[in-house]
Amino acid sequence: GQADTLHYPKSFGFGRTATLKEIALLDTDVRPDGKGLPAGSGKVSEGKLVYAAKCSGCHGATGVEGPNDQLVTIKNPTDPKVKARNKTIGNYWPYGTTVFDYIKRAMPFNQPGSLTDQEVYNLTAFLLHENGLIKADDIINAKTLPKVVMPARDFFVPDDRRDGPEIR
Amino acid sequence: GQADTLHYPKSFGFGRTATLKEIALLDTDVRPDGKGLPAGSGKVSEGKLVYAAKCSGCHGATGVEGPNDQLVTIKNPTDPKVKARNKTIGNYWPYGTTVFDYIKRAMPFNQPGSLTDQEVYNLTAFLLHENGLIKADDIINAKTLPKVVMPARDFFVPDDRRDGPEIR
Amino acid sequence: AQTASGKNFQAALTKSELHLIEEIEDPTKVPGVRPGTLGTRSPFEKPVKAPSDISSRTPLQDLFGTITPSDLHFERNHNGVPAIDPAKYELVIHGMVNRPMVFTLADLKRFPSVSRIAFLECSGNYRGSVDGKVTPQQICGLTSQSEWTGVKLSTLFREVGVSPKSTWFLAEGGDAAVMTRSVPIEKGWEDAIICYAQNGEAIRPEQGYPVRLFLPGWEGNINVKWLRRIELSDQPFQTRQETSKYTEAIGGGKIRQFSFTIDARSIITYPSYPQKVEKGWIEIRGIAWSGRGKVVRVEVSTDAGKTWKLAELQDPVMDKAHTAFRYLWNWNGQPTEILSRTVDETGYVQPFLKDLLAARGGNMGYHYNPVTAWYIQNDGQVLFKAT
Amino acid sequence: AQTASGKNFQAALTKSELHLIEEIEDPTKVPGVRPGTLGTRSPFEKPVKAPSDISSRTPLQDLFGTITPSDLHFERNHNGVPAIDPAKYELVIHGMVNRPMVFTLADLKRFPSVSRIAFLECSGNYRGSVDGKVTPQQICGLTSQSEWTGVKLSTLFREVGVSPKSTWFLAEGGDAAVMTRSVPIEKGWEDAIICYAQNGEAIRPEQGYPVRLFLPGWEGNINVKWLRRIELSDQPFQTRQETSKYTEAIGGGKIRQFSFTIDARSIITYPSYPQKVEKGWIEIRGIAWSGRGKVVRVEVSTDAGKTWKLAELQDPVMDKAHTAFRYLWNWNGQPTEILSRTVDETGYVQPFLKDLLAARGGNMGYHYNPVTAWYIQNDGQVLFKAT
Ligand code: HEC
Ligand code: HEC
Ligand SMILES: [Ca+2]
Ligand SMILES: [Ca+2]
Ligand SMILES: [Ca+2]
Ligand SMILES: [Ca+2]
Ligand SMILES: [Ca+2]
Ligand SMILES: [Ca+2]
Ligand SMILES: [Co+2]
Ligand SMILES: [Co+2]
Repeated sequence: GQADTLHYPKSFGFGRTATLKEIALLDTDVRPDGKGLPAGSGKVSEGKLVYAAKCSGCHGATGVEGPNDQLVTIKNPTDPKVKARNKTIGNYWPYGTTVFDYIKRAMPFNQPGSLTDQEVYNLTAFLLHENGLIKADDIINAKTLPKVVMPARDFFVPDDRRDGPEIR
Repeated sequence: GQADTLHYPKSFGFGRTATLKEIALLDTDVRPDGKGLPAGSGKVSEGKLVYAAKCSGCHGATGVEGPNDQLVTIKNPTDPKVKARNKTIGNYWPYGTTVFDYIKRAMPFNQPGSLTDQEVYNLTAFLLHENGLIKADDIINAKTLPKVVMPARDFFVPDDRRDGPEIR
Repeated sequence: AQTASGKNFQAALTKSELHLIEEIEDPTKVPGVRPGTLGTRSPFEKPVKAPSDISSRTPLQDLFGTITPSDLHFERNHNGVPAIDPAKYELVIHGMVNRPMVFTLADLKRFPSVSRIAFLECSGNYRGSVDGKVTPQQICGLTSQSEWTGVKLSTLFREVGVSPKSTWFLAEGGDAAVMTRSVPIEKGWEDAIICYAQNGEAIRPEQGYPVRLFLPGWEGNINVKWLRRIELSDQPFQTRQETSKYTEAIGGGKIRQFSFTIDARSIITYPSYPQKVEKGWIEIRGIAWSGRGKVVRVEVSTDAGKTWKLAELQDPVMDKAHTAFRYLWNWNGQPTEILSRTVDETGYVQPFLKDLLAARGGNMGYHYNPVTAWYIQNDGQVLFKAT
Repeated sequence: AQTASGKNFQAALTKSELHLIEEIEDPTKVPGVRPGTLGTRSPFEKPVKAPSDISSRTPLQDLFGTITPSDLHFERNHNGVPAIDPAKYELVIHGMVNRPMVFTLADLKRFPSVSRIAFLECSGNYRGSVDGKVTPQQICGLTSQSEWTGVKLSTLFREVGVSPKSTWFLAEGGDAAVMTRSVPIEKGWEDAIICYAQNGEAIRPEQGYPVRLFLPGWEGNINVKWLRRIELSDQPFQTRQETSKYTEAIGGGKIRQFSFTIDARSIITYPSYPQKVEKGWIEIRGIAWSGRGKVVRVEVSTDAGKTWKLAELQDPVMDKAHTAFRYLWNWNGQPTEILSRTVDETGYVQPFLKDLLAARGGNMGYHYNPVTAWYIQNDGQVLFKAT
């Protein structure tokens, strides 16, 4: 714990100050309050084109078919298999900012880190719209993205397990 | 310790009884009292021949030159290098039985386990004689070998180190 | 057709050949392999992890004691194992700090160090089976144990001057998934380690070479591998891994989030499927662990849960560590079920599957640590059974 | 000669090539290696043992914590490492017993088991140097540590019914040296282990696969590897290994025999030759151990032995085990010597070389465990110095 380190010198003097530039190169994360979102904005219609070109091969023509993760919620599915894996942006993701953050860092899976901010904004707009969370002509940018209402937000509760015998 | 095993059953029943034959195949060791020595006997003159054929290549023509372990003691060596490694059967080995036991199990180094008991007896006689421990026409067998007087015997003391601060 | 004498000759040849082979094979009669620069594994021993596209499981049933050989440590990654040049490696710490800093691998190794033997388990580590044909590796092979060495994160926190107002930090990996998780700042001050060594040597690539975050007792995913960046913040980042994944439905429409602690657990690794046992004395063996602290007790039942006996724990029992347990049993040859359950130092008792399901509104998901049973048929065949 | 435009073109090409290499090398932009059946060592890490014809030494200066990776465990053999088929393996126990018996490897694994983390050290494990250019590996790399698992020999003693009159037993290996050592019966009853596992997996060939004798705290040679036979006796056998070798002259014409216990020892592994250090904070690190029991204290001197300070010991301190120690030191850049010495639970204090020499009539030999000093030059170069 912290106490173990209190006899340490104020500084060991190992390491160097990070420059703003090198931090900026790595610091692509986006918080729920929108901190970290870059300049620019995205449109559903343009995202549709990028999606078809770079994403549909793995996530399906409409974001449902796969073979990889389903991205778009099916309303009232009847197929029990679809029902089981129907946890997507539309009904399970609590924050819209996560869509931008994750696509930018990790997608497309075979070329991670290859998208421009513009493409990521467009894709975010497209996927939010396909999930019924924004309108077809809504614009997604640093101001609007944190405000998108995500239906799943209310379901999330912090860990309620405790020490001791209770099973939760 | 033993106490930990006292709650164990008298027998677990794993393993099987060893046959006398399979024990005999492995049980080649020779104790200082001669227990383990086989039938037969050895002569210095015959050992000399076996030694020249099978041992001298590694231990030298007279058991001194090497390249491997020196087997025969040099009396009053002057060369400090020879002096340092001059620990051999004649001046460092406390029991003659060890010569038989070790040669039989481990030599020749490149063909261990290849010697007959006859050869080992002969070699033992030869090496004891070269080290000045028996006479040229002494016979080495299960009766005589344990009785060969080994000058080093008296030097050996059991471990005298003890728990605690004393350095020994 | 062969003549009688030809046949004899052949038989003789075969016999002498056999003899030759036997001679060659007698290891006391041929000088062995000379000392080398690296030890080897016997060609007769071929323990392997069980890989899928996204993970690979430790063969728990093949292991003894508690240390996992590093090349058998389970793997879980989100876009493969990156190749990282240690000379180019840097860890950036920034955000709510007095002085954002960059540390090379050499820098990290110069700070005061700490070592501890501890388990690491993926929180998605339970798989059942209807026909009972699953090994411990398949049931819960996403747990392993190493001696981890590194610098305490608290030491680096002091070096960069973490703001007292910071409440969370982001840990980011340098892999192709650029893995990110938010960690409460208290864990960083308490016992988080920035690890660069595993079982005496450099961390293996699959475990995060050259540097990973290690959070004792917490779910595998948050122990970010290939760590390249830590950002101090006053709120969690709500990354994909802590929202879409590594959260679990617990009934009533609720989804549990930031469920870090690994609940107490155990598994009997011997006897287990696909082994067959014989009537008589059997040492039931397994491992027990808890992310909450020490294992204080492992109970074993050999009568399908009717009665429970104390298993022996192997000393020293370490905090948040796989602990070996043993229970000596004389099997009478009648079909039965054997089970184990762990009690940890907080009094938490490893639950049955049905109790877990009930507590979580019927949902399966992460953090499933049920007691598992082995059904022993009267022919000695051991089969998994859910509880 | 090259034209100006040619030069530009080439520079441009080189730049774009460099860029390409950089892109390929950015591990966040290329999917990594998928999960596999066996983990790997980073190609950037190449720890190796230092082999001679008869032994190979653990690179202590490259290791962290206390576990030795199995492929870096030291080796010492007397005619190579034998190749043994575990299906053909048998251990025969006979002599002064009620019932001579044969155990297969499978038999041995069925008995109650025990695991312990402990060091193993060759008693011929000290090498000095006049010019100071020796690493910890060269000075004392014939010590390593593993988690050992097996059946207690006392359990097998009970199974065969060892005679109460038996006082010694012979342990014999199945290698080309057919290694033999005599062991006092008390050690067999007390804590001897017939080991079949090391660090979670089958013992490595170099350490005795498939079965070795393990006598905690006792000199390496007597921990007979590739164990094939145990014969109970009422006297020692006086084998070559316990007469011609593994005995030591101690002055007054005396030769000490049956000196089993490993005396307490320590070595500073960082900083050490050939490293160079910088002025400022240095965490002095090392390992300490004793064949007599637990390490209770490690003292470190940074002023050539004038004053000694307590080092921090890494928990849990285990019986007869390598124990990691650390001491935080602020080096002022002036030449000095740093030293460590271990005190064990019996009060034994690791001696200086000169004291050892004095106690043994000026003879070197087995069981040399002196304090070693590292001389630090003003340019930071670290060199060995005998004490
Ligand atoms: C080559 C296959 C592939 C391509 C192309 C691809 N993805 Fe993915 N995607 C995946 C895989 C595999 C995962 C799951 C990764 C994991 O679980 O670690 C995933 C996960 C996701 C997720 C998270 C899903 C969830 O529920 O957690 C999102 C969002 C996503 N992809 C969006 C995209 C977008 C947008 C594109 C195009 C720019 C894209 N993907 C292109 C394979 C692909
Ligand atoms: C190919 C080389 C080689 C041959 C041939 C050989 N030896 Fe050796 N011998 C060695 C080596 C190497 C050692 C040391 C082994 C060790 O220390 O483990 C040794 C050790 C010995 C020792 C023990 C010396 C001591 O001081 O401990 C004796 C005795 C011995 N040999 C006798 C013989 C005899 C008799 C023969 C012939 C039948 C023989 N050797 C043939 C290489 C050889
Ligand atoms: Ca940089
Ligand atoms: Ca940020
Ligand atoms: Ca997934
Ligand atoms: Ca047999
Ligand atoms: Ca015998
Ligand atoms: Ca030798
Ligand atoms: Co969780
Ligand atoms: Co000794």
